[in-house]
Amino acid sequence: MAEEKMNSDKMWVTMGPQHPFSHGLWTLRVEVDGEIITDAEPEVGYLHRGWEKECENRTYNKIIPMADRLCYSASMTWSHLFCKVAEEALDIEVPERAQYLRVVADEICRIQSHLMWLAAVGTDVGNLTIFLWALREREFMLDLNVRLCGQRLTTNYPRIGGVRNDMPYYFERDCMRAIERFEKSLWDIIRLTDDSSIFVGRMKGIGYITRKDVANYGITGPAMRGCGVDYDIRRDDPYDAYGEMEFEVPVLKEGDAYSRYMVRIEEMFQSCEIIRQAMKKLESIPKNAPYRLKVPKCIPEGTHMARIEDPRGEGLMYLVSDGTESPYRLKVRSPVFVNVSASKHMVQGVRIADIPAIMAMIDMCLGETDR
Amino acid sequence: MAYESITNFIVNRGYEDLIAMSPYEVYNLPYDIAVKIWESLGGLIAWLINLIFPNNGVSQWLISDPVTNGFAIILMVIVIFAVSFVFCLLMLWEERKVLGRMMDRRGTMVGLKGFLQCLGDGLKTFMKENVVPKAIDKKIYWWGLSLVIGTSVLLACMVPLSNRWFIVDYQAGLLIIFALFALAPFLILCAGWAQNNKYSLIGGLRAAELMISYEIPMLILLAGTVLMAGSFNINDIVAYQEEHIWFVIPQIIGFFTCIVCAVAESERVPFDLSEAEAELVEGWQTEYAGMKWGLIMLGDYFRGYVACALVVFMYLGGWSLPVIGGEDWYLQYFPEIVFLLKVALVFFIFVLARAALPRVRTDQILNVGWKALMPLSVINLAIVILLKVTGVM
Amino acid sequence: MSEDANIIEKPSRDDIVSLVKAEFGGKVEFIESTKKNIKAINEGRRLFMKADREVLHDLAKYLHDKLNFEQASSVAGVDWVDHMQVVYHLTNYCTSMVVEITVDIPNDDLHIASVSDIWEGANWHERETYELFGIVFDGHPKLERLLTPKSYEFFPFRKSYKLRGQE
Amino acid sequence: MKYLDKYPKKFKGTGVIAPLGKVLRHFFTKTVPHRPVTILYPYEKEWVPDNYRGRPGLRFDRCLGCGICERVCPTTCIELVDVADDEGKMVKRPQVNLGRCMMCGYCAEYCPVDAMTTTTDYELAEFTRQDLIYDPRRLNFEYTTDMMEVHIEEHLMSNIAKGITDQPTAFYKTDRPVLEDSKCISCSKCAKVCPVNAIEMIVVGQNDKGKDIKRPKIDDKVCISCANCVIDCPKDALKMNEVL
Repeated sequence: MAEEKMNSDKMWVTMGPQHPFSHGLWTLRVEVDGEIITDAEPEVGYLHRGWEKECENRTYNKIIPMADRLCYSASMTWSHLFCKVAEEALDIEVPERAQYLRVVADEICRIQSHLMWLAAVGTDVGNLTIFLWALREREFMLDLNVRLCGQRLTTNYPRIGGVRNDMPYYFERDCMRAIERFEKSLWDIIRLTDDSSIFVGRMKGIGYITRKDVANYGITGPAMRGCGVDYDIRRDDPYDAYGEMEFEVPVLKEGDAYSRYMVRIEEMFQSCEIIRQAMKKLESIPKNAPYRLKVPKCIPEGTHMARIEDPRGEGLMYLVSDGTESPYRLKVRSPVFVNVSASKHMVQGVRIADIPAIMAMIDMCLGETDR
Repeated sequence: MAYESITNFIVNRGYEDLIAMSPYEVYNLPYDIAVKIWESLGGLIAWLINLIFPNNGVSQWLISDPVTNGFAIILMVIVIFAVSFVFCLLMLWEERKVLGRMMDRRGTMVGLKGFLQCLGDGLKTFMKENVVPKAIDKKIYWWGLSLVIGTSVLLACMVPLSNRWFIVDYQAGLLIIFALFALAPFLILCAGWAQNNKYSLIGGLRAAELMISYEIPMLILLAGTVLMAGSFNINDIVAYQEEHIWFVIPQIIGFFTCIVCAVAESERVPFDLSEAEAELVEGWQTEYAGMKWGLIMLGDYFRGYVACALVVFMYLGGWSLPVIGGEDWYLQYFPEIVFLLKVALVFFIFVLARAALPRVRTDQILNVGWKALMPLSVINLAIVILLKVTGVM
Repeated sequence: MSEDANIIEKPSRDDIVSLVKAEFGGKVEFIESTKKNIKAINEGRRLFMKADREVLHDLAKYLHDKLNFEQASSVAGVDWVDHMQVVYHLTNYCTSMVVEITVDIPNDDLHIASVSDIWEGANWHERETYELFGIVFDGHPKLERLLTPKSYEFFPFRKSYKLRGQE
Repeated sequence: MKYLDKYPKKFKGTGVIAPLGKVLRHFFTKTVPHRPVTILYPYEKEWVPDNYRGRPGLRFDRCLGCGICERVCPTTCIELVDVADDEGKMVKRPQVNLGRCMMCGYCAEYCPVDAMTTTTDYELAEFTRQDLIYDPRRLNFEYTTDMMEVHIEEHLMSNIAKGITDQPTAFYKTDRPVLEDSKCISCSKCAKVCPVNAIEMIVVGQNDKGKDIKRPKIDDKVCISCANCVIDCPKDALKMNEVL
């Protein structure tokens, strides 16, 4: 095989694990013919730390802050997901106030995660202004996180049976202000991206996936909705208070990198809408209403499954409990883990310059991929 | 007499003597400065020698006209280089501060509003380990690097700041600058190949690919300017613009096309394909570590300076300024500063483009080059010819 | 998908139960959840079944081709010490039904048919399960270690693999 | 939809004017007349609210040395050590290894007497690893306010089923150890390890050899549900009764 490769005009370029385009530690080995990519092979596992095995030795409460660390920018949804699977095991629904608080926290997390992604897109296409403007907006979302739960990234906010604390004073006011400001500033960033023919030209027409392939490869999240699959767990398999929220799920049929980009931008606007609705609902719930249930330390025996719409796709946890304080087995289905396995399919026939643009649309997060 | 007074050795030559002694036909300011430096420096040395060996011939020889001329020419080159070098650092500072403010941050903060940061960066790159990979083509690796930097520095020194600040007043001034400018992609290709690294090879290939898309429109634009002014000589072009009108007004299309080409020529964002850091790590510079990289960086700014200067010469009237109240005082004191300010202004547009636009792809730059820049430059040329034929200009 | 006339795009929970029972008989067993308060289970968006190892591939193909389960969400291994288990989660986009298939494998014969020819998305999940539990998926195109180094010779997620501090 | 209704748009001519103009306007209207949003970190600091989860803080006088924080810590960075209190008596107090601390705030949340708090202190860099170990006295944070306490306000599921929603409680108010009488061997270890002296050994009779048979009596009002007795019981006679 080696000799054959030596004699051909093609060469293998190893992009990663330390490469500016790979946000995190992973490798994409690509075979290029000039600048055109003919083959590719993703390699992950540099960050594998046996997360699932580690959980088997920890009590349920101790896993919540660990679940935060699965993904630095979507920490809220991961700890939420873990709490959901534990609640499913305990067969309880959390109080109404906690449900809405979780929705607000989740959507703040989704916005800041998408902004992190937008910043990464900025660097990948070579414009640092997008990067810094997006991070500037993200900072306001992180400030909301700080107000709500005391930390910027590793929030540790959901608890099994509710949330850690109620809203602090004036949180509604701060939240509404931040959302309003954010919506205005996002239009500013859109002026740099969608109004720029260079940016659109770099995004359009690369990394096509058909609807059939998306389902077959198991790609989920905005990447899936950008390819014509009209499916969102928040709407179709509602958890917590999402069933009562009214929002639209953006779906585009093109299936290229640009449509995936647009789906994410629209999702940020929809998230703002959800936060507004949830805040309005929270006003109608009395302030001293319960937001946290007292739950037993041990979770009854059985197998349990919960899933959630992570900013990157479908997060699924499968829990086997044996009646003790710690889980017997906890399986995490990470959306990026599946999405990146399809990268070979996506980069076929594009140029080297397109790889960062296509891979940015997966929104890599290696913490949850390698677990 | 045991020793003579130091004033005997320091000759203060007048304007007439200077013109008579100098190799130039017209007054040259850096030459004047260099002569002044040598008069004090050489006079001091001659006086010191005379203290030890009284009445020797060397002291007299040191302050004689031919020797002063010789040393003055060496010193003049240093003066010219130092000015362009410092101005490049100023441009670097301008870029960092302006870019920072555009991105809603502060830019560099070290000393003198951040200007001393470039000195710190320079020092840092010089202190770095000089890593040279083993499996390289040594000769081309080093020559490619040296020539890329060398041509950039040469170009920067060849740019005249005014009609009294130049090294040589060529008849083919603009043409030779263009010729040297176009040499770089070839050297980059060689350097990229010599490093035995896939990224740098692709970067070098991209530099060559990039060249054919902007070099031709650039030369057509040059033809427009030259046709209008009737000369390749920079002095003549500027004088013509001063006399009639800045070319930016009749050739407004050419001006904008030229800015795009100039950005591409100096390989800056959005046309920095050959060193696109998102996909090619550092492109053709990947294996040039430490101070080699620092020099390449500096060379890039030299080229940026020259590209801006070309735009100023061709469209913005060089060092000329529509002055009110007689031109004598202006020409006597600060045409160089006016020129440099104009260069900084054009560089501001470069920085703006860097802040607002993402990097283009290889096929896109070819598209832009052949489908937009090329026709625009031809249209510009047609307008120039029309104006010339009808005798408007 | 729609070119296949036999496909049922939106199978209800009862449809799936009756159709699968008719097709596979006693090889597939349905488990009723005892949970009362979970929204998704109450609204019939979850279906738990236990299948025999022999019929798994046919069952998967049937679910994919006939009942429109387009996506394999996850493939998980569980080590029950006396036997192993592979758990599949399959999703239908139209009804957002999630089917959980549990397959028992005896410890002395850790083989099971791969479903990566049906769903490409199961590919990496199966590789992961292979390297962490040592369950061999027959017919998998590239059954190599993915997350752990290629030189590993043990299967770290088995219960017999003790962590430091666990004796 | 707000965004998808307007985009993607068709470009007329060159589509670079809009971004250039946007950046230029931002430059002249926002960042040049006003200051940029960045702050000069070592000189300026961002304001953090009091509920910020920085390093753990300890109010020495309030602490009982019960060890709940040690057990609830996910990274086992808390260790109970013997220190002299103000009167010179040796007491057990938590010591925190900040090299391992993940700032989850569990210690403050689960502390029954709010001795552990979160603090707003986040500048924790030290030169050696040894310096990162904060002993109980060093854990004191002088600007501690009430906002830094974290309270658990849980509701019992049985209460909610009954419709009572205004009685927040916490595990240390409801959970109490219960004795399985047949397993008890009268060793009175539980009384010794109880940090609040809630357990009193009561003689209930005498055995065949004439020794006293003692049984623990737990004072429900004093008990803080720390489970030290449950863990240290040699015969597992005590069990924590979780009220749900």
